[in-house]
Amino acid sequence: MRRWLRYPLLTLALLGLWLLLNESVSPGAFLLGGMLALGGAGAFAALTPPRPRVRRLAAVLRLLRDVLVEVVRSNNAVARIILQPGRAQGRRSGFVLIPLDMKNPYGLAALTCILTATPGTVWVDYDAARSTFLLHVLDLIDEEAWVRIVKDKWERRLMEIFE
Amino acid sequence: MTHAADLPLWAAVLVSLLLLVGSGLALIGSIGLLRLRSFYDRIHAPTLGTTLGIGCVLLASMAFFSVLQTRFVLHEILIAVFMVITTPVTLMLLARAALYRDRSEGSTEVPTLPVDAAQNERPGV
Amino acid sequence: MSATLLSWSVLVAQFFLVAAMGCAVFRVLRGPRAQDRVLALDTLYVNAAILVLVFGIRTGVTHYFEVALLITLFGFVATAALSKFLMRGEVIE
Amino acid sequence: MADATLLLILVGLPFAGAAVAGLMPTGARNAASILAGAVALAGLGLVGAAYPVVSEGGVLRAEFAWMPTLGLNLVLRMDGFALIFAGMVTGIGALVVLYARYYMSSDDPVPRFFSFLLAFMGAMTGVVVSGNLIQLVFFWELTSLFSFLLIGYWHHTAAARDGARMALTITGAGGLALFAGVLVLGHIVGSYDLDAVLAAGDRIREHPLYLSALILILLGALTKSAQFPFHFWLPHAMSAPTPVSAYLHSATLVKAGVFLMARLWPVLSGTDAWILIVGTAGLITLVIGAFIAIFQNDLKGLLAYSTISHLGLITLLLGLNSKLALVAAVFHTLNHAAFKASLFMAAGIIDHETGTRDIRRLSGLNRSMPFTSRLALVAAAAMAGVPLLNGFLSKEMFFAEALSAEAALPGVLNILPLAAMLASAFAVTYSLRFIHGAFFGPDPVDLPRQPHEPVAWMRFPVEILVLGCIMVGVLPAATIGPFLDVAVRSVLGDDVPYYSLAVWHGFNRPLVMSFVALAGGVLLYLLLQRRLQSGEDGPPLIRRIDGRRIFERTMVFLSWRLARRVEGLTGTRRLQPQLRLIVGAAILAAVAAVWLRGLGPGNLKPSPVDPVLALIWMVGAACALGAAWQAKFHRLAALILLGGVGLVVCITFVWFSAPDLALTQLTVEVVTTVLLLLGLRWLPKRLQVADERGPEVLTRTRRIRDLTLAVAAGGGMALFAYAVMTRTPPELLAQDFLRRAYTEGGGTNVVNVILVDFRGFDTLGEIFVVATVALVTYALLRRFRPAPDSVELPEPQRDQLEADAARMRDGEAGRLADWLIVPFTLTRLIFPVMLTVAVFLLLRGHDLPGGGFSAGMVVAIAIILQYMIGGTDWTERRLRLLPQLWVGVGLLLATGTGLAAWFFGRPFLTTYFAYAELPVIGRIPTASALLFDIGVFALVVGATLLMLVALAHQSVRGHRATPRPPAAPATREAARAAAAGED
Amino acid sequence: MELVVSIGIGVLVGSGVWLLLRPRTFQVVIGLCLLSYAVNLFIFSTGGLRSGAAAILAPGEAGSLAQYADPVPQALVLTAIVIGFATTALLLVLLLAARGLTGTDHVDGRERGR
Amino acid sequence: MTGWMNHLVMAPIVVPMLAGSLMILAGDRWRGLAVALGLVSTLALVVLAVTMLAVADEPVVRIYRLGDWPTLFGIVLVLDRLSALMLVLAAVLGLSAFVFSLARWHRAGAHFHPLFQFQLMGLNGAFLTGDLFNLFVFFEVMLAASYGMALHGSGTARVRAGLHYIVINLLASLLFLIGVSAVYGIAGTLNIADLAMRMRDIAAGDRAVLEAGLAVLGIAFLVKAAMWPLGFWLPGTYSAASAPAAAILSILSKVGVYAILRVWLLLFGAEAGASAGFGGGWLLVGGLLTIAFGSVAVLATQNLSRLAGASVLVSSGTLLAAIGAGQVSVTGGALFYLASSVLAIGAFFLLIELVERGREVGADVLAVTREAFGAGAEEDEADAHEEVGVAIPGTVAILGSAFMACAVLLAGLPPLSGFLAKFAILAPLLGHGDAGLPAANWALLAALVLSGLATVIALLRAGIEVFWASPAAKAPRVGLVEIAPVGLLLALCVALTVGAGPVMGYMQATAQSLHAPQDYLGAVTGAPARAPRGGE
Ligand code: NA
Ligand code: NA
Repeated sequence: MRRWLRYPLLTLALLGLWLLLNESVSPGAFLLGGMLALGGAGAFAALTPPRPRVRRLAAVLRLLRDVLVEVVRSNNAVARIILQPGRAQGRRSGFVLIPLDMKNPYGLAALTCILTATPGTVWVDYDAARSTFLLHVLDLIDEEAWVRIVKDKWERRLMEIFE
Repeated sequence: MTHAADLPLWAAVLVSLLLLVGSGLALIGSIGLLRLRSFYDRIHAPTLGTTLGIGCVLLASMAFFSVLQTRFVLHEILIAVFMVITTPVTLMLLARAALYRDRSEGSTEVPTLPVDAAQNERPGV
Repeated sequence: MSATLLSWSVLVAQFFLVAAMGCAVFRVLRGPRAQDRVLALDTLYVNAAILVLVFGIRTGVTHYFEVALLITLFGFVATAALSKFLMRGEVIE
Repeated sequence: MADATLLLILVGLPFAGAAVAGLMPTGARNAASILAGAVALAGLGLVGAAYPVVSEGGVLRAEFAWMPTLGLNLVLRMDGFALIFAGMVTGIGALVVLYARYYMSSDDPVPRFFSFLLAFMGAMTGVVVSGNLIQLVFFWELTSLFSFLLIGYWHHTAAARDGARMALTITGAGGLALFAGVLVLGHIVGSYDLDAVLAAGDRIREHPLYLSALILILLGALTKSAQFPFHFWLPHAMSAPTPVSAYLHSATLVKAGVFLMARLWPVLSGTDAWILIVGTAGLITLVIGAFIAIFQNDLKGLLAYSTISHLGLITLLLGLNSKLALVAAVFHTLNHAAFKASLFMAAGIIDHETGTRDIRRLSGLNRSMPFTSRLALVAAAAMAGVPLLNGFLSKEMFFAEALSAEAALPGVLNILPLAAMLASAFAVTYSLRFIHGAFFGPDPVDLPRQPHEPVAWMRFPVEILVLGCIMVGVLPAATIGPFLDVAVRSVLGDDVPYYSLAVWHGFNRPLVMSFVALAGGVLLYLLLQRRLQSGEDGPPLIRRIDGRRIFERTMVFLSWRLARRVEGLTGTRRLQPQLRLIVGAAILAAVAAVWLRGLGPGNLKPSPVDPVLALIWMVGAACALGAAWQAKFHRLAALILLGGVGLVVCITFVWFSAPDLALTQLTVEVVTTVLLLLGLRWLPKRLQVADERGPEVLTRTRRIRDLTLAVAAGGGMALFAYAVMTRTPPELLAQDFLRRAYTEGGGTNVVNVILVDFRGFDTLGEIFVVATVALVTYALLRRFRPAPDSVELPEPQRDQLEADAARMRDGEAGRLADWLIVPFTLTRLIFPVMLTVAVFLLLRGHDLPGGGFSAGMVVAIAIILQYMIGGTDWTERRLRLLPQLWVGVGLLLATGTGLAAWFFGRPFLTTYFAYAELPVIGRIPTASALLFDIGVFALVVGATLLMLVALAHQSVRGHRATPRPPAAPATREAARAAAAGED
Repeated sequence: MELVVSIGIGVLVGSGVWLLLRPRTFQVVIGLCLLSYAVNLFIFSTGGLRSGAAAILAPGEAGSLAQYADPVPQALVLTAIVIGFATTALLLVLLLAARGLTGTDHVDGRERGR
Repeated sequence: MTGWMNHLVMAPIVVPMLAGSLMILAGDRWRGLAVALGLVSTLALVVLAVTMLAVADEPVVRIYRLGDWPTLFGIVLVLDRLSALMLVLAAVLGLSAFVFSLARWHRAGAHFHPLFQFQLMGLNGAFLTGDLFNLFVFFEVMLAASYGMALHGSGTARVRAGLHYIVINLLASLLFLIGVSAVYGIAGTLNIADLAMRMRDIAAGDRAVLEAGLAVLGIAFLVKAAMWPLGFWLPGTYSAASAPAAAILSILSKVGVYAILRVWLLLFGAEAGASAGFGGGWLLVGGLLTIAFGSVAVLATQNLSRLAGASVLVSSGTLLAAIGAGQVSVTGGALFYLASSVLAIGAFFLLIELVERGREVGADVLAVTREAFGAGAEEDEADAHEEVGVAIPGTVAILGSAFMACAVLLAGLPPLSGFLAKFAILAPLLGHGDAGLPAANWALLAALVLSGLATVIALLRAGIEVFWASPAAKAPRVGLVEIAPVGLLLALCVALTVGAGPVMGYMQATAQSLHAPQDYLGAVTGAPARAPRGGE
């Protein structure tokens, strides 16, 4: 039982998943959903994941908002690149090697999700030994700028949340 | 579309807009798949569809069914969440696979492996 | 009015999405490399999921939601497997 | 004794004896021979017991139902004709048993010999007392079978094997022809009962099928009786032990053909066809057999050809279409049995005592074995037709018939008297050769053994037979007369012509012919003697025509070379032509069916084309065609395109109101992709090689043919599908399903209710299919051996290992765990999510899209994902999967749900549903169908995992076997350790 | 609509048959998959094609064909899909085993003319 | 028929179902348990089948409504004479093959026991079901298990032949599905009896489509029945299979024949209106060609197993041609032939392995694969090579007699039932009349006679080679459990011969009810409806 309760956030999320799937908030759904969520967390625990710690929920929400904005912005940017081949002439795409301070796997995962969700950037490779990751950028104006964007805009805030 | 007849106009406009934007983005993304020249460029294109593209359609669906059934239809959120956590797995694996394949073929387009300094110092390896 | 508007926009959206699928399939056929084909398949899956959602709006039935859900949640497993195969030469090591 | 008992014992006793003898130990020579002798004597006794009734014109008859509806009953029937044959079979049988007791070596497994001999005796008795023609065929083939075993008794010699095989092939084939003939006869008569058939003579001869029946039946009779052109098997059957030859090849087996012809003589003879076939065969055999016999250096070979000739004589007589000739035939049959059996025995004694049967080596045995010599002399004289011996009498009758028949016969047979005389002269010659060659002349030199008289008991049977020859020859009317009369009377009825069995009929033409033949024979022998003594084996002129060689060559050609050629032409062992044929046959069958009836328009108006779906299907078609195009050289592309097709199919299901199908299709799609990818690892890299295939033209032709077939199949199927879609029957089963689904099935998702309730039995069967396939897959993979070029690690992995090794210090953490950190984290998070979705799909299946199958697939996918990202070792250290347990439990749960209905007195799979009121939760449906669906779920999880995991494990085996690149021995282990160490 | 689906089935069957007649095991597997898609669609279509009429009843209702698509072919297709999946898996494993034991991926277990 | 008797019809499916499922749970580790379960199950099946044979031998056709649904709505099982006959054959063959396998084959690969049970379950289900789609499902159960049987023991030859077998059967299954669904699309039912009732009233414009579907369905059946030119897969597959597998497989081709008997006679009988007699000529011609090809194949081989496989073709061809003749009494004869040839071929397949064991070709019998991975032998292979059985005295004589019996049976020679079987087909075919015979009858007569001759020649050659020509062949070690099943099957052939009268009576009654299926149709379509039941 203790093992199951080790991941309260996940349990809650699974309960939410259940309720959304069933589109119901009846007691029955809660009861069954709760049981299933506990079971799901148990299954998760069986996979021996590293212990996630999520702090500062408010920071999470702020981050989410910024990500959304960024998603919309880069959607627009990439759509333009695709639709206007003329402008793309001067465009340069390329790889950027970014050093990271963050080690937490959940933080890294979240960073990947963010970078993937914003069109124009793709996480390519990660080197744990050197703590660097390789990013491919569609519109690479300045490598340094990208390093800064990632580190300041995302990594720092993710470290606040996960470490 | 008889079932949509009782939909208020504002909702219809909203849903229509979201649908058009969403599917338009998906189309643009797929066009990008055709137009962009290298694989590493192309890998960015579908993200339009997987983010805002599907997002808009999900919003449209939520709005449409919520208004139509006069209750909150929210389960579309799940799709969005799933998209966010599954897409990186595919794209990462794919991009890295491409990188390695290109490297092993000696392509100049991709960065070479950063070689360990300590290793370099040792002679004869 | 609502019905007309919606039916046209649904139709256009569907055309967009089918066109998008066409683009993706073209890329699958064309290649040139295996990674391009896999990427295109992934795109195809996403476009299909959106198409199913739009179809749900078109018919006003929610039964198809799960299909879209499953495409997003499981379609990626296929492309992930393909990518893994490209990278390592085998899916499960 | 009642008829039935007597006849049953007569036929059954030898078989029973055979069974007992067969069970005796190998060395029980005396016991077996006593048993056999007793059985034979008992049989003879029974025949004797029947004589009083039969001699009065009575017929013993017993009928037992066997297959009464088809007119086949066991009818045992003994009239005079059957009686004398039965007497011959048992009587000579008894003598042969006695002879064999002393002839057979104690090294041989003698009980087996007697077992076969008795069985043969039974079969032969069965033939002669059959009152039903099918039953006659039955025993007829048995005689072939047991004679095969007897001829092949010394099967360590090639001659015995070849002789036995030839005998069975010829007589067996003849028996099959006889079978067909008897069936045709049955068609004509309407019964197989002998009495009925014999009563329907006119009907038979006038029937349009008479000739067919006749030819088929004669094929049987003539092969058995070794008539030209089927005569050649008999000499080779001489490789049998001599008692066998004496019994089978003089007295019994070969007489079966004669027996049959005489038996059916009243109904089949009398037509030109009969005369032509039987007469010609007999005539040719008579002459050729006698001629060849002269030139045989083997005593038994000489006797064998002589037998052929004498059988020809009998056949010829039967073919003469005269009642007197029939009498003569029957008479000669008996006479021949007596002298030929004794001669064979004599030959056997010579062989036994001297160790050879070669006439050229033998000489002057008269001095060392005088008794045997006298006996053989008398018997040979009988064979040559010397007066005062039995052979003379029947030969005399034969000459008379030959003379009287002359005018009435068709062209070929007009030389009859001349041929008869010639053959008789030959008979004298070979008889002389037998006697003179073996017993007279100088003392033998260089024989394998020192000859002396055999033991008295071995000579005794010969003595009896020779005595018979003399008695009949001297006092025919008193000895054989009554028996012959009874026999002939039962064939011809009261219409027996006058014949006289006197020794002296006055000085007439037949007598002259006899003397001419005797003189001619002696003369011929004198002329030929020198040549024969040194000559090579075989007759002049026709030596080259070796029946056996022709037979063997024909057999090899027909039954081997030709058969193989024909099989190659009309069949194939290759897959592609077979598939082509099946596809072609299906197309043809459908086209033919439609062609015959004509196709009208359907009763449903097709709905208008939705451009979106049309476009989707253009995408789908592109995928399908692309897959067809790419599958050879770009397997991955084909696989991806297949995924595209699957997706389009899935959308089509969505489009046309089948969400359940779409869900299932999707999950199956994913698992199939993973599965095929797992398989691709073990397939060779296929590269385009220019001249991989044959000539360009051939390849193109093949492709055009396949393309045509593919287009035909596709076009045909499209048309067919359109035709079915645009039609609907007036009353559709579906109406009921929709109506009852909720009210009686308790679910709103009708498809699911059908699957787990209305047609749950289909689903039950289906999960057993899945389980079975999983088990088969597992079993197959347990024995999996990859091709040598696939054993080592895949190329990308080797590259990466080398690259990593090159840039890393030894022992430093590997890269596998590094770059997988993010996917690792995410997929572990996805795991419980997928499980929850699975439960969701499972529980709602009865009311909304979902169900056990798709839920099970979802769980399987969730686990496979962990395998993919985490690797096999990692995953299995954390999840104890026990797929076989899942499979077993799933099956039992589903079956058990079905069985539970039995306890409520309901049929299997009767479902139960009700709504239960629970605190807090409220009303929930409880349906036994859910339990069933859970069984399906468990099975699907287990079976899918069993297959995928078994396949994945091959990679693990591969890794264990592959030596790592030397530079990085610990890299992978370190990586695993790192991955594991995250806990 | 019937026309589109028929032609679709036809194209799948054509491609499938073409692949089925190829000499390489993998081609045959893909061909059988395509054929099985086509057959599934065919089974599905025999009940008629109707849009937006999934046979999911409103609770308490006795449905009728006027409102709902024919559920029987759907149930049959589900069974067919599952069986098809299982047998495809088996065929795949078998072709791997054949390749391992015979050293070739030719359907006859030996290259032609050898 | 009340109470527990009521469920008798279902039992032949349930028993192996449960046994097999339990065996999976037991796994290969507790093989003793699996053996015990298997024995119980196969024996029970024999008892059940014989009971059902007794029950079925009356005009009443028994139906079992699965799920208690009305007959035309749910799936029904139907027990009539034909299905009872097939059940008995399957059960007897199953028992024999199972006992035979206990000597060593059951250890030659994983999961033999459950696969064997599922094989029997599939067979029994196919024989009992009255529903066309359910027939498909049980065909698949049966085929899936047969894949396992055919591949049991693995090895190059098996895998190579198995690949063909599976691909062809997958194609045939697809054809089956096309046929079944076309039937549903046009006639609106899946119940065979219901379909038969509806045949007459099919609209003229729809009949072509329905018949085309049924023709495709027929092709699927004929592929399984191995009609020429659709059956080239059979000799290869059967000869590559292990002995017990081949024995049980030998009834599989008869399932195709069964399906044709059942479906064809029901649907295209006299009641079928315009469709009556559909395709009968093709069956006859195809059957004749199959006999011809089978005979040629029999002659063209010196391999005993392949010879046995070719004999299966001959027997399939004989059955198809006899059915195609379309006469009641000929069908009766065909049924007798079916029983005789199934038992004989089963015995022959078992025997071949014992016979060849003495000839040192048995060295590769288990065809154990070399461990390419170098990981050492798998545990179940360890005991695979152990010698089985003792050299019982007279082994060669016993084997020789058994071989002779099999040869006589296959060739249709006296004294065993093979001869009576051919007679039972031919006698009514030729019948009685004043006129000549139609060419088809002549052809069948010639085909049966000549195929017999071909078999004689081939078996003679093979038998002499095996038993007589080999120089002092050392007596093979044969276990009692191996020879006993052969003996059982041959003894049944003897019983068929001795009891030919009553057996033939049964067969004729079966044929009559097949050709005039009023009892069947009445029982299925007119069965009492479901009592109201269920919730609330
Ligand atoms: Na991105
Ligand atoms: Na229809």
